[in-house]
Amino acid sequence: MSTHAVYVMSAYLVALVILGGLLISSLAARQRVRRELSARGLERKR
Amino acid sequence: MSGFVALVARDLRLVWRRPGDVAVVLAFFVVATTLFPLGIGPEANVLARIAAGVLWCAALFAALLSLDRLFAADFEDGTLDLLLLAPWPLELAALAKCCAHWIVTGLPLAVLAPLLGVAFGLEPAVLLALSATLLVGTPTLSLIGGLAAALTLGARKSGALLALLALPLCVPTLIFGAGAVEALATGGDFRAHIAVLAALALVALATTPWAIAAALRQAGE
Amino acid sequence: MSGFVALVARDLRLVWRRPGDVAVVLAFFVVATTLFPLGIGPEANVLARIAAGVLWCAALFAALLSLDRLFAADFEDGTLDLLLLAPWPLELAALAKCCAHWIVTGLPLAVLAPLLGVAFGLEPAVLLALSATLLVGTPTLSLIGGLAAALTLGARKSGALLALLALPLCVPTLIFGAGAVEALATGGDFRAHIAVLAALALVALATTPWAIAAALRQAGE
Amino acid sequence: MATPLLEVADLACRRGGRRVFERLSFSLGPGELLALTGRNGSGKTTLLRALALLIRPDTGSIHWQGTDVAAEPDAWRGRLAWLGHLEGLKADLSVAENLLAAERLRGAPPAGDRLDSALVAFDLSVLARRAMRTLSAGQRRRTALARVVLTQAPLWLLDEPLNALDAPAQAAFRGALASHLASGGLAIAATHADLGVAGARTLELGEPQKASA
Amino acid sequence: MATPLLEVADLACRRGGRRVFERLSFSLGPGELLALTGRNGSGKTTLLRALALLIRPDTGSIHWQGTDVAAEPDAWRGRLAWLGHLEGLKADLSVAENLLAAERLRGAPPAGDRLDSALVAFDLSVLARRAMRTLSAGQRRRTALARVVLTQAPLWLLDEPLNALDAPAQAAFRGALASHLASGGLAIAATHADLGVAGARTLELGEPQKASA
Amino acid sequence: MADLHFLANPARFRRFSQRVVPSLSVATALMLAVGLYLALLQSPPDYQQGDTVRIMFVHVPSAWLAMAGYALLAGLGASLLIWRHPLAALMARAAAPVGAGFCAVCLLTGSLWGRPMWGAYWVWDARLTSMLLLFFLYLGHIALSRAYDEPDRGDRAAAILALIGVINLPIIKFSVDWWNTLHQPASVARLGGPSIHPSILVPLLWMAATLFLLFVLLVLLRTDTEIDRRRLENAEQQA
Ligand code: HEM
Ligand SMILES: Nc1ncnc2c1ncn2[C@@H]1O[C@H](COP(=O)(O)OP(=O)(O)OP(=O)(O)O)[C@@H](O)[C@H]1O
Ligand SMILES: Nc1ncnc2c1ncn2[C@@H]1O[C@H](COP(=O)(O)OP(=O)(O)OP(=O)(O)O)[C@@H](O)[C@H]1O
Ligand SMILES: [Mg+2]
Ligand SMILES: [Mg+2]
Repeated sequence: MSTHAVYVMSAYLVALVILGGLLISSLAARQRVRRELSARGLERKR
Repeated sequence: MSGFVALVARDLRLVWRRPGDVAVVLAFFVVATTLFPLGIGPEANVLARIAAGVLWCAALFAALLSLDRLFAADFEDGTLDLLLLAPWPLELAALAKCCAHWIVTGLPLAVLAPLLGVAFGLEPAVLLALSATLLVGTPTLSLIGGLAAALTLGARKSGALLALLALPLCVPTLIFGAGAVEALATGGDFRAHIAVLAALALVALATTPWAIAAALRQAGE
Repeated sequence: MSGFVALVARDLRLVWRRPGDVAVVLAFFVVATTLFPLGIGPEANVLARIAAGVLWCAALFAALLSLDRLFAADFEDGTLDLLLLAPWPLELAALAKCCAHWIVTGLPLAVLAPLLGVAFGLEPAVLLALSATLLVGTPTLSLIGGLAAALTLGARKSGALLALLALPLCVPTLIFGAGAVEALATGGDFRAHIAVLAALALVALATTPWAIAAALRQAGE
Repeated sequence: MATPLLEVADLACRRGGRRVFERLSFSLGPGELLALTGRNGSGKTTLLRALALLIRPDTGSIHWQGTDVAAEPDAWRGRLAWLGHLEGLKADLSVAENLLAAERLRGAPPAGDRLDSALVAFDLSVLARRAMRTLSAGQRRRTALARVVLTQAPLWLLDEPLNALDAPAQAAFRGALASHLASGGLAIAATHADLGVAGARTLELGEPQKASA
Repeated sequence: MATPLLEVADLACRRGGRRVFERLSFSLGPGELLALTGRNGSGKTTLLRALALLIRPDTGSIHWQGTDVAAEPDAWRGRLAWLGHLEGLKADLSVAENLLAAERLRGAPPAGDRLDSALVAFDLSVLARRAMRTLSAGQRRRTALARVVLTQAPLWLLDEPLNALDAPAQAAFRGALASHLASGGLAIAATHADLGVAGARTLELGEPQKASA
Repeated sequence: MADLHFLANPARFRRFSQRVVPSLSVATALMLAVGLYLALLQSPPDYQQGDTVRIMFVHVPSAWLAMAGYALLAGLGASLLIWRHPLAALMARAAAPVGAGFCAVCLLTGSLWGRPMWGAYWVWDARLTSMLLLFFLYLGHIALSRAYDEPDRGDRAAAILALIGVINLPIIKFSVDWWNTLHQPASVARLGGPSIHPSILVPLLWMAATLFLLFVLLVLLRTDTEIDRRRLENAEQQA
């Protein structure tokens, strides 16, 4: 890629960080809540 | 209807009991406006250029600052329960509170703004226009701000949260308010701007009382 | 001393319980800053010219908005009585409250301001300078604002009154803060401005805790 | 027992996700007083707020003269007098102004000499023009009680009405309550003390399982 | 009577320009309880606030073990436990956090297992982790009483401590007060009800002219 | 009893989401791989904008999704306030940060595009400004829904805000447009016109579909978590 590759790459990087961050934090939160639920003996219904 | 009048009257009487409160909002407006020349520097052409925008922004802040207690005082001392229990529509009560708020802030702000405009070097015609836009625009601010105040009832740190909720919704009013003054100064279409301001006020009038009432009901739970 | 740490810790814990509160103040700062271009118009040269002043004014408002509950919450639920009855100097308690306030507002504001400066088209060096002035200047705002918050305890509509009391006292900080940025941009003496800012902070540190303590005692009567 | 005016059937409420009471039923006729008792946190305040439609019950119904009160909430509100933990009095207004403003907010015409007699009943005449913020805890509570009397509403909902009252004020309250009941009024009062009204019925709220009456 | 620890001489206070009481003198020794009674507005709250140096009396003096308390206000404050009409509890913190924070604010080390026993004493153990704002009136009051017990201060100043408490909580309070007194503590409590402590002295506040004890 | 009532809709939702999420994740990942190839390698540079045109393939879909997200919030708000649909509150709570995230992506990629195209990261242009205000509306919604101790109250307050906000969105957009045309800086370049070349249109639509799937996936995942979290809170309160 030519002249403005920096901007293109950083744009894609920013999108990756934000959307990937959303995905990872969503998964992490889900894991955490599930673990706490089962720690309380409340297995997920269905 | 008699309840509406009674509520407006009670709020005005409460303000009358402490005339300082209104004075404080107005004084804040004056001080805030004068801060900008201090922060920005004294160049006359820059100041005249930004005057309408700064005055409108300061009016917006002043209106919001005085809004945070609009329902909070009634909420904390239990009067809100009495309003919820009054045998007439809560929407009217919401409107009455906003109405009283406008009388004690919007109206005086509109009167005061031209005096400050002089300090920024505005023309007499522009000063009048400034006053007119504030007169038409501030009811919208009171209504939207009232909604934000009702939504944040019982939430902590409501001062800043209220501003965060209200400011984006007030942007159109700000744009057309400051824009109208600008239009007059630069030969644009002043009338059209004022018409849009009035239309915004009508939209707010038609929607916010219901939303405020809904917010108050759930605050009472 | 342990009481001082305990009080700072308790206040930080109260904030930690609601991390949103800090976010809201910062969001207000961002929203308020963007209002000015909307009111004033989008011309890049005008905006760059007034950027430092606007950002400093917005930081001032954000700090003040978040101050109105600094002592009010403690006052209304009776915790202030407990602080007054604590067997260590009230001056330290006052300092602790202001300290906690600065950690959760002044510090983040200084970090955030350069990002907003970009939207006004400021140069990188100027952005850094802006951050530096805020870092040195905001403690003064927290202290003076704390004094105003203490003085307005028990008064109604304290939001606007607080702003009115605090704003004039904050003017020197504002002038030298915005002035320092300006100086850097126009080749003036940046160092001297920062030195004055630091001196102002020291004066505030040396005087306000006593005044705040006196005001709090007064409010307890 | 008189023909019931108020009928509450199968009421259940939750606060913050916790069930406070359920399957609560009772009815109340003219001239009757229901005293709500029970441990702290048993749901007395919650029940009163549910009756006033200030919180939405989970299940159950409230009928007044046979019609569901939720159908005509404004009419129902017009029949209520409310005294909460918080008094709903403005610190900046005087006692008399507070009472007048409360009356007007209910949409009633200014109270005239009824105001005077309410002030006399609670020994507030000398305080009538004092600002609320300068009153002691009991003086505030007496003002709130005077407001309840002024409403002339058929149903009083009172949350710990005796709080902070001295002995003469408690007697004044008992007198006002007795004459309200004698004239066919109804009252529901949460209390930890004895209300001292002969023939009062009592509803003891307990653990959710136990609550019923 | 035991040797007096607290001596109040010739105290006079005014509120809003009105004289509330004057020429008030009393003394209190270890293990003694002084119940403040009197009509609403007779000055009980005012007296308590004056004793805590929260308001400045017109005339008169307060001595503790023979030294004027105004001379060393911090030391005096360290000897007080305060319970006002307002509880001084943070709605956002839990019961346990509120109690710990209050302890730390007094400069005391964290209470450790004393905290647990205070929670047990007022039946708050199950509520310990609940946020204050979700508690009922009586549950809040019990938390405030637990804070008083935790201070281990020699002098308790209590404004209507029985307000909003149910019968078991009242008993718990009486027990805590009795053991405080038994260990040589002092207490002054404004109240309209009987505190139910044998051998309590009573100071009845009345019209300004009458006040003395 | 009440637990069953509460779980009635969430349980059905959960059965649905459990069936959909695995295949959805796979589909999203595959489409993303293809989309990135199309966007970054296969498509030719634009004759005018050079390689920077590639920013468009994330920028424009995020803008669409950010706007659609707020409409979704308003719809969920209405169904919470009118029908008291218990799932609506949880889904709104889940969707708001996702919408705000896409809004942030649009703003930031736009800024990074603006620097080479306009010479500035930010100009006070109508489209930019109204997008910024949309971001603020999202922030207000998120802050409000979390500002209460009782999550139910936050949900309902935020629902009211979303409804008023969606009325205001067109007003904001329209006013900002008008405002800007008064002082439009001439330098603002704009691709557009009726005919976008297929070599650009195909990757654009492909990425739009991909990001749409990602949006749905995120909302489903987070709603699932919110259901569990609410159950956890209930359990804690009951204890
Ligand atoms: C922070 C800066 C920017 C923001 C917030 C922004 C926002 C938006 C929004 C909201 C849309 C969707 C409009 C619609 O489909 O209705 C959009 C589309 C678009 N933007 Fe941006 N934009 C920014 C910067 C840029 C820059 C610098 C360029 C290129 C020079 C650009 C080019 C485009 C193009 C080509 C479209 C699609 C046009 C169309 O399909 O109508 N944007 N942008
Ligand atoms: N806002 C709230 N959020 C969550 N739970 C609450 C809330 N208010 C009350 N509760 C809980 O609901 C239960 C009933 O409270 P309520 O105030 O009705 O009790 P009460 O019978 O009036 O008690 P008291 O005698 O102490 O006034 C209590 O366990 C309380 O902790
Ligand atoms: N802030 C104030 N300003 C002016 N007067 C006040 C103020 N607070 C109390 N008073 C008056 O001082 C007198 C004593 O009030 P205080 O609160 O001490 O009474 P109290 O004995 O505690 O009564 P209660 O039993 O009702 O609590 C009352 O007549 C009251 O009206
Ligand atoms: Mg109660
Ligand atoms: Mg008292």
